[in-house]
This record gives sequence, C-alpha cells and structure tokens, in this order.
Amino acid sequence: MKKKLTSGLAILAVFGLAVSAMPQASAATKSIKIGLLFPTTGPMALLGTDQSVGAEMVLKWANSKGGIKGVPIEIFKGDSKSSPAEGATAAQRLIDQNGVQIIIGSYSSGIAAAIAPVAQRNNVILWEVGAVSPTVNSQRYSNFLRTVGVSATYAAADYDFTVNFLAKKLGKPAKSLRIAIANNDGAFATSVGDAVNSLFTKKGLDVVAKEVYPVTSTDLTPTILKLKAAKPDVLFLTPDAADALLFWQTAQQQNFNVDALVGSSGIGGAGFVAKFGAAGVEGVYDVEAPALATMNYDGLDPAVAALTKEWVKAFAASEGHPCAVHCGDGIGGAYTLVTDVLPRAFAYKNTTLTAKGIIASAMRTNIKEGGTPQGFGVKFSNTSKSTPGENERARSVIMQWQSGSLKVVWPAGLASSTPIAPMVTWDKRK
Amino acid sequence: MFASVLVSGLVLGGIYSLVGAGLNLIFGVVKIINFAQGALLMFGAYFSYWIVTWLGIDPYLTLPIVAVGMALLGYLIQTTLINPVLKQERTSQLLITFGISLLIQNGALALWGPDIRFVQSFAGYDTFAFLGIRVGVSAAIAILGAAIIIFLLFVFLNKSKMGTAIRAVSQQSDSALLAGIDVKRVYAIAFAIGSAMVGVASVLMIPIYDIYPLMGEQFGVIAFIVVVLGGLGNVQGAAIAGVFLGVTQNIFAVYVSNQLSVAILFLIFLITLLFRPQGIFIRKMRVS
Amino acid sequence: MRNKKATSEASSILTIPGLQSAGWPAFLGIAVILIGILAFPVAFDVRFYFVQVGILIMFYATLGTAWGIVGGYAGQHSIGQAAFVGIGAYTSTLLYMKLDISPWIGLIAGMLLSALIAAVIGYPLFRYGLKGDYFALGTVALGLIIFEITTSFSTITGGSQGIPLKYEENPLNFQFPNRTVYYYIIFIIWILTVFISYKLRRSRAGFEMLAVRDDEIAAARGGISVLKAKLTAFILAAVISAAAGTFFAQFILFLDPSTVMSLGISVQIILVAVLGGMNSYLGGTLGAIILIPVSQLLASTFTERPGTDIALYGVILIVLMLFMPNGILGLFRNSPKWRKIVGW
Amino acid sequence: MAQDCGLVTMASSILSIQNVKKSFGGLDVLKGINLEIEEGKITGIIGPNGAGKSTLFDIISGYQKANEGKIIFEGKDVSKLMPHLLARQGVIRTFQLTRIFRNLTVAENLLVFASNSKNQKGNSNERAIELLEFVHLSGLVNDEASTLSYGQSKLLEFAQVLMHSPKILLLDEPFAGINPGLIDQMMQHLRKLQSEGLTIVLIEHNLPMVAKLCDSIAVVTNGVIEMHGAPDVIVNDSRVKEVFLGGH
Repeated sequence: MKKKLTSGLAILAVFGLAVSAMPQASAATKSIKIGLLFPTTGPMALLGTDQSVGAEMVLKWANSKGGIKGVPIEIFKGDSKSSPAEGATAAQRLIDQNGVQIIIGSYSSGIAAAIAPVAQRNNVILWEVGAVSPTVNSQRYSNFLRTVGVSATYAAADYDFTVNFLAKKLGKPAKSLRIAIANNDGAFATSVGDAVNSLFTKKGLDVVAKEVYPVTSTDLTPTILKLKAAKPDVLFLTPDAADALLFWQTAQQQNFNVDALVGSSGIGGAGFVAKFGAAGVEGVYDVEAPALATMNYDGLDPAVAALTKEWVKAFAASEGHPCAVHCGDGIGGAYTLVTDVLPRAFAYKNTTLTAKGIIASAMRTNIKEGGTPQGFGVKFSNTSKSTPGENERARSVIMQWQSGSLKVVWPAGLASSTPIAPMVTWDKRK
Repeated sequence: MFASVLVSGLVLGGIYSLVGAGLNLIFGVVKIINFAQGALLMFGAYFSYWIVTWLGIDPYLTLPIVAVGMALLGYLIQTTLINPVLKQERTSQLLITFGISLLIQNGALALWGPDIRFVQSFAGYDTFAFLGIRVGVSAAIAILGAAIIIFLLFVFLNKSKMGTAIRAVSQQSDSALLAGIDVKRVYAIAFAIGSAMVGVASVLMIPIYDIYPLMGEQFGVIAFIVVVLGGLGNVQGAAIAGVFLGVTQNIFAVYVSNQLSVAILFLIFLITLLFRPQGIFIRKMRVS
Repeated sequence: MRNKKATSEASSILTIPGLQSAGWPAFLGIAVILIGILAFPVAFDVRFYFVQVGILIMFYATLGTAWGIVGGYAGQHSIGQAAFVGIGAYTSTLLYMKLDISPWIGLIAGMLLSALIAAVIGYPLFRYGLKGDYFALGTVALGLIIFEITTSFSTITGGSQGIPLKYEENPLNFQFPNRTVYYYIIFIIWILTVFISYKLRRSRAGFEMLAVRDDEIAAARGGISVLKAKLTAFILAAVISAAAGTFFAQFILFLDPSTVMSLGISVQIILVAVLGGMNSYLGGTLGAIILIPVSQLLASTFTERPGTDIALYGVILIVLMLFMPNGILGLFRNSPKWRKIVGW
Repeated sequence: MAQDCGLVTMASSILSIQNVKKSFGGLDVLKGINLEIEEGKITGIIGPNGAGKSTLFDIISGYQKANEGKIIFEGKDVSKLMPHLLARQGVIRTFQLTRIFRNLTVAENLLVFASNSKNQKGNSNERAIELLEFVHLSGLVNDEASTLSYGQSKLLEFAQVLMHSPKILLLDEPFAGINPGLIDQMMQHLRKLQSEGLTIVLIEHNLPMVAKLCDSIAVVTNGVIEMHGAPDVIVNDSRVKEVFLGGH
C-alpha cells in the first residue's frame, strides 16, 4: 500500500507539473507581459510594497491610455518574500508560467543580484527600480537596466552638500567638520554607509565615528551614546524603516544633538513625521531620490508634473500614507519604461517586442532633467562601461523636513525650499 | 558615559525580563519550544493598537482587555492545538507553534499591511534625567510594570493552589498526574497565563517600540535566553537573567563590538546551556 | 501455522529488514520512479520553472533526508542545520571568487570544513549532555551566531550585501549553459543521500543511532558510545548539507546569509523531514515533494494580498502536524511489513 | 588469576568494590562500601528502600561517579570508565524500570546488542532465536517494542543483556512484575548461566527467593554493608529478620 501511495504521488506530481507546463503562445505580442516582483512579505515588505504599488499605478495608467502603441500591458505579480532565493524562483515562475518579458523589481540589492542571472538566461529584461548596491550587476548582464542611482550617488550628494553648503553654513572649513556615519548591518544601509565612508575618507574629511549596529538590535542607546561621545557636527545615518523611528526616539531621550543629520530610507518615510510630528522632525535632512509627495514640481516638465500629482494623490488614497521615496522609485522607473523605452522598442521590430529590442531602445534613451517624475533624467550606460545598464543621470537629492513635509533643498536647481542649518536642539523642539 | 550605558542596559534588561516572564510558564511548564512567542507579542501589540484607535484611550488602559483576550487565545491554542499532540514527537509540537507563528505574522500582514504603527501614551517621549543619565518615562513604566507582574507571578506560583499545581506539573508531570492533577488543564491554564503576560508585555512595550508584523521576532528569541538562563520556572531567576542580558548587550555594544552585541547574547545562551545542570529532579546519568 | 511462520522469520532475524522484503514490485516501482524523475526535464516539453521546482524539491529532499539522520535516527533535533548549508556555500563560493578555485574542489572543501566545524561544535554539545529541547535551543543559538558572524565579517563574506557569483560557462566551474544540468547534479546528490540514509539504517552505526535516540542509558549499557553515535550523525548531516549548500550557491549565482543560513531555512528543513516522517530514509523526500509544490502553488495563487499564501501555509502545517504528528510515513509504522520497506 | 594462588579457601574476586562513597546534594547515600564479588557466583544484595543499592549499581556500571573509592574489575581500576566502555568489558546491568528501545522492533532490540561485546560467543543468530524462545517472544519479533506489555518488556530486556554475553551481570529487581511460572524458569536459566561461568549480582526484595538462588548475600542499610555471608547465615540473623522481614 505504502509503495503504491508513493509511486502514485510521484506520478501525480510529474503529471501535474507536465500538464501545467504546456507551452504557451510565444511573443506574437498581443499583449506585453510585465511581472512586478517585489518583497511584499518579510522584513522588506513595508517599502517593497510601496515600490510595487507605485510601479503598478503607472502600468495601469499606460493601459488606460490604450497601452503601448495599442498593445495592452498584462500585469503579473510575484513576491520575493524578502529573500534572494525566493526571488529567483518567483522570477522563473513569472517567466515560465506567465510568460513575462520584463520583470520590474526588486527593491533590494541581494534579490536583484539573484534575479539578474535568471533574467539574463531567459532573455528577459530585469528593469531595476530599487536596488542601490553597485555590485548588483558586477557580472555585466546585458539584460539588466537600472533607473535609480547606486549608493555612490548618495555619497556624492552627501559630499557635495557637506562641502558646498553645510561647511559654509556652519562656519567651519569642510575638513574640520566632525563627521559621524552610522548604519545598520542590512544590505542597503551597509552599502550606503560604506559608500559615504569611503568617499569622505578619500576626500580627506574628518570621519570621527563609523557605527554599525545590528538590524535586529532591540536598543539603540549604545549607538547613540557612542555617537554622542564622538561629538559630531554632522551625522550621516542609514537605517531601515523600523530602526529609523527607534533611533530618533532614542536620540530624543538621550538628548543627542547634531548640527545636521542627513538620513535616508526610514528617515524620509511617512511614518517618521507621523510619529514625531512636524516639530519633532524639523530640520532633519534626507538623502535619496526625491520624495514625490513633497517635492517641488516646478522643475518638472509640465505634463510629467501633472501626471505625478495625479499618482501621488491616487497613492495616498489607496495606501493611506503619502507617496515618498520608494513609491517614487517605482513610479519613476515604470514611467521611463512605458513612455520612453517600450514605444521605441516596438518601432525597432515592427510591433514585435524582444529583449534585444528593449535593450537597443534603452541605449537610445536620452531623457533630460525634469523629464521623469523623480526629476532626474535617464541615460543608460552602455557595454563599454564597467557596469552597463546604469542610469548615468540618476541622482540623489538632499531633502529636509520643513513644517511637516519633506522639501527638496539641494541641489539648488531642483530645490523647492532653502536648507536650514544648524538643526534645532531637542530642548527647543515642541 | 559608563553610568549611562549601565542604566540603559538595566532598562533594556527590565524589558527582557518582562518579555521572558510569560514564556516562563509556557516553556517552563508546558515544556514546548514556542516559536509563536514573538508572534503572540506582536498580536498583543496590534490588539492594543486597535483598541486605542477605536476608543481613543491611552494605551496603558487597554491592559486588562488585552491581558484577558490574550489569555483566552492562549487557552484556545493549548487546548485545541497543543494538547492533542502532547504525547507525540516533540518536533510536531514545535512545528505547530511555527505554523501558528506563520499564521499570525502573515495574517497580520495580509489584513493590516506592512505599515509601521505606533501609539502615544500620556508619557509621550518624556525623559527623566539625573546626573546626565537619561531614562524614558515609558521605559520606566515598563520596568515598574515588569517588576509588578513578575512579583505577582511569583506570589501566584508560590501562594495559590493553582500555582502549586502548576509548579508540581512543571517539576514532574508524571508524578503530578499520580497526585490527581489534571495535567492538561494545568497546561492550558499555564499557557493562558503565559499569554496574558505576553499581552501585558505588549501593552507596556508599544509606547517604546513600534508595531509591525515582525516586531516580535527578536524578542521571541531573547525570551528563550532569559528563561533558560534564569532557570525554567524560576521567576526571580528569569528577572535577574533579563537584567544581566540587557546590561551585557549594551556594555558589549559600547566597549567591544556594536555589531556583535546581539550575537553575544546567543553565545552566552549557548555557554549557559552547556554548563548549567538541567533540572535537579532528574538524577543525572553519565552516558557520554 | 503462525508459530512456524514466526520461527522462519526468527531464523533470519539478524538480517536487517529492508526493501527486498517487498520483492520485485518494489524494485520495479523504484525503477519506474527514478526513470520518471530522470526523464522529466527532457521527455516532456516542460518549462524551466518546473525543472526549477524539481531542483528545489530535491534540494530540500536532500537537506530533509540529511536532517533525518541526526534528527530522526539519532533523535537530536537540530534547529541550526542551515548553518552547515551556509558553511558549504560560503566555502566553495569564497574559494571560487577570491582564489579562482573550482567549485567542484570547493564542494569537497566545504564538506570537509563542515565536518570539522560540526565536530568541534558537536563535541561539547554532546559531551556536556545537551538533550531534547536544550539541544534544540542550543542549535538555534549556534545557527544565529554563525549567521551574525557571517554578516559581521563583511570584508571576507560580503556581509549582508552578499556575493554575486561570477558566471563563466564551464563545466569545470560548476556552470553550465543548460541549466537542466543542475537538475541532474542535485539528483545525484539527492539519490546518494537517500542511499546513504538507507544503508545507514541497515548498518551497525545506524542501529546505534536509533538506540541512542530511544534510550541513551540503555544504549550505553549495550556498549554503544552515545557520544560517538550522536557525533557521527551530526557530522554526516552537516557534510551532506554543506554539499547541498555549494550546489545552491552555484545554482542561484548569488549568496548572502539570508539565502542559505537563516533560521527560516533551518525550520523549513525540519518541516520537510518531519512531515514526510523523520525516522524514514524516504521522509525528507516525501515531505519535500509535498511542501515545495504547495508553497509554490500558494504563492502563485494568492498574489493580490501578500502574506495570505504564507498564512495558509501555516494553517496547512498546523493541520498536518495535528493529524499526522509522526509524519506521513509514520502512519505505516504499525505494519511490520511496511515498516521494513519505509525503514521506520 | 593472581588471587587464586594466595588463599585457597577463598574463590577469586572478579569485582572488588573498595570504600565507595557517594552523596547527592549533601545527603550521604553510600558511606564507604566494601564488597568483593566472587567469580562465577550469584551474589544477592538486599536492603530497605533508599539504602543505596541502585546507586551502588549505578557506580559499578559507570552511570555515576563515586566521590571516593575504587571499582576494580578483573584486576583493573574501572572507576572512571564510561558505561559503554564498561559494557564492552563485560559489565552489563538491567534497571529497576525496564529500559528497552521502544521504537525499535523486538528483533532490532536484540540486534543492537549483538556484536558490541568483545567476548561474544557462538553464532549470534542462533543465540537470538534461543533467547527469544526462552522469553516467549518468538512470535513478536517484528512488533514494535512499545506494544509489549510490562512483563514482556522486562523479558526482552533480560534477553537483550544476555545477548551481549556479559562477564558479570547486574540485575536490578529482575523478578518484579514477572509471573511466577516464568520466575522459576528464569532462575533455572540464571543457574545455567552461572554454570557456564557467568558472575551474577542481583538486587531483590524477596529474601526467600534471594536465599534460594544466591551463593552469598550482602545486606545494605544506610549506605554501608551491614553484613555479607552465606544465605543461611543471613536469613537466620536476628537483625535481618527484624529490619528486613519485620512485616512478614
């Protein structure tokens, strides 16, 4: 009986797989199949979901406008469960079961690095809108295209801001500013923290503390006390969502004051201001791609600005919090794909969409500043570069919490407000 | 700075004791490795959060409702899911609690989304300051609460009839059975009280820690360290162990390695496991 | 009649029960299944996703079977098995990325290192008589320590950012243009593991593990070294897990601590073994055949509300464990005949 | 054996317990036990509950370490050996509460003990069959041991330890819970084993039974050997009668 059962099960399994694996009609392009693959469960779910929702809104908008040159987009969703291995399997499933030609992902660098070879081998595009680690495409996969900047763009923006604004405003030469860097030991935070550290040390700035705390830490008091002891003028902080809130709360309790705090990730998140109130976060800087909900739309192309406002409104309505940085990454990346790259890719091969066509089209992408919802332009590096497929025009901006909203303050060209420094001390807040 | 680090460690330790208190009954009496410990903590936090949201009351006032609700949940879990497999392989109990944890965590995610939520108590983010040493008011309340419930648990276990039965079962369930104690019922009550204490911990913690589906994971693991370090069923021991862990973690973070400050807890745990005697009631036989 | 039968069985009681007691239908069945598995990727026009699910099934079947040796046979419920998967994966990957040493050699190196670490860690654990829940918790701590250390020493391991593996199509580098090859590689690892587990169950060493699981004190009375039996099982499981780890890193082409050594993976390994029936050499395989497709099916069905699939997976787990606490193959333990075949 | 040459009147001692002391948490359980077990004899150990008889067994068989004193087996100090090493030397015991491998079959339970001993004699298969027949378990070879009754488990354990071909057999209350008919058979079997040269030590409460079976009897009370001598001497001692047979 037992044997029969096992063999029965095995045969059933084989049969089941085979039947569901019937070959599907190949891309005669009745529709464009796009997979959204983000971490929507697990520790990355919060911001991963924002990114996914942002991208999905843009794809739906494209459909409402009649699709890409009349061809509708079919949207499929996957969940990488905050794990690279799960991401790789989900990518293969989207490709084989749903026949997607483009995967929009991945939020996290680790997941992106695991999906990239899957996309390459299946000749599918990985349209990366979230990961920031520069090593993701160290294998130089041609099917990898990234619209957002890498961690080096964070560091570059930080450096520019420190030298050209903070130093002057705080009345010290840049080299005598005491600089502290802190980040958790997760992939994103480490990537940014290390990039800032290496750029600043290389440029000869005075990094007085570099603190790395476990992402699972239950108490950030030790981190704050150590930072406090280092007496920094400026702190560059890269947390995730939850520890950003814990950090700031602990900073308040320990009365930790710096002249400038430049954070990212959770520091620019909707929860940050919701929890501490406008006064509680006044003056905190955030380095990242612009938060759409609070940026200055003046620098955008008027048509893009109108659309962006619409999406920002729709996002807030459906998600219950404003469209900040990660939602913006999703919107911006998908926008470039559906308005620029895909229409031209069609033109190449007479309405047949191929990966080759998409890459060729992407290589001709040349969007000027102000041409995407995030404000920066798009131009992909080609294969002559050490890492191909990167958006050379992606950049991070410096934003600041002012009266409860995150205003872009640097560089001046994109700014919707002027930066204020030094930050008020805790005893003056309320 | 050392004084500040020490005090912050004491505060953290108080919270660890609080989190470990409930597990003392669940692991110490029912003797199951409860993978759902962290998920229950998170569930209690959401429970309190929703009451605060609907009724607009101070989070501390939700304590009785959350405690009772969690007790019922715990009773239900033990009677319907754990008791039936009590005599089976230990792994099946362990995996059932893992299933419960997946269900609660991802159920919360599916129902309420991944958003980070928070509550404001009357204490806000106010701070006591003394000689430059600073402690949050809500943290102080949490520690006071921890001390009270640990004391109450101690009194309950040592002075009440049910407490005596629980201790008897905890020490030797077979003999307890012979003494006419309904072991399964005692288990259910222990699980219920343990869960209620987890609920109390949730309520006392949410003015300090924010609420999201994975908030309880790390605390769930630490609870085991607290309970094993303090000695199963040893309430005072667990309280001291919690404080010891908190102080060690923060001192280690400042003076040795911040990044390995969590790993050091696991190492202490492992070393404790190796060297502490495992129950004085079993005459230990040398075999290896 | 009954007596006579009993005597004839008794006359051979020292032959260890096994598959041959089921006669030729069993061997035919096995042959058919194996041919089916081997033919699956090529005989049908299957999409690679299904081959990949097959790879995942065999990957977890390997890990579950290996865990069955330490958890099922020797009764030591390790909840840190993923650490050894990680040690294997990191050893071969670092040798490959930093020193350009072929992952095939890395595979062996990873297995050796894993054996060494298992011995160094296992010795005090067993020597100090860590038992039952305490052993389980100890291995949780171990797994977490190794995880944290790997994350911390980022200059060597890449930390939480991980290592994207360089891809150079070359069989000597464990890298193949046709990814179906990975299916056959993991097939070999899996079938070897099952074979080892089956042979072990019939060997002196295996018996000693079972005896230790049932009653350490009585086992010692029988001249069995409890320490040696546990340590052998622990090391064997670690070595096999390390091999699977090397394979997985090469297949995914990316490695970070969460991919190979998280607590979640350790639990998944136990899940697979326990659901199938951890005392049987077939338990891990059966568990993986059921759980992996179920989780994939749930994930592709409930895409609109993230978390629903995992919550349902939790419910399925609870129900299965409530009604089959000894796993599926455990249902056969009371039949002397089937017991021999499934090797309970 | 070396001792043979010395005293003609005294048989050689296979096991020598020298000044063994053991305490648990401040309570002195054994207060200096001295006992010589003669080779090829059956020695009974009697004494009230809590007198330390089982602890003495634990120490002889290596499961407990004595605080003081030595265990000499075949002229070698074995006080520090782990139980499995002692078992391989041929020191095998049973426990008051039966210990068998519950999740293994009856046959497997014997298999485990088949070849770990250095002094295995004869064909182990034949021996197993013979033993199973002796304990009336032949019909249950493939049943899981957990399905056996208490008496059957006890018999299986008995068969198990004999499977091992011990040099010295330590039996902790071997007749408790076994039906009287079988007890006689077991006693016969023990005598047969004795005639083959096996040394047997047994703890038993039933004094008449011990007297019938044993060549010598040691009385343990309060952690010391109260007396040690021939059965008739012990049985007729007034103190033993008072302390031990008081209830009868």
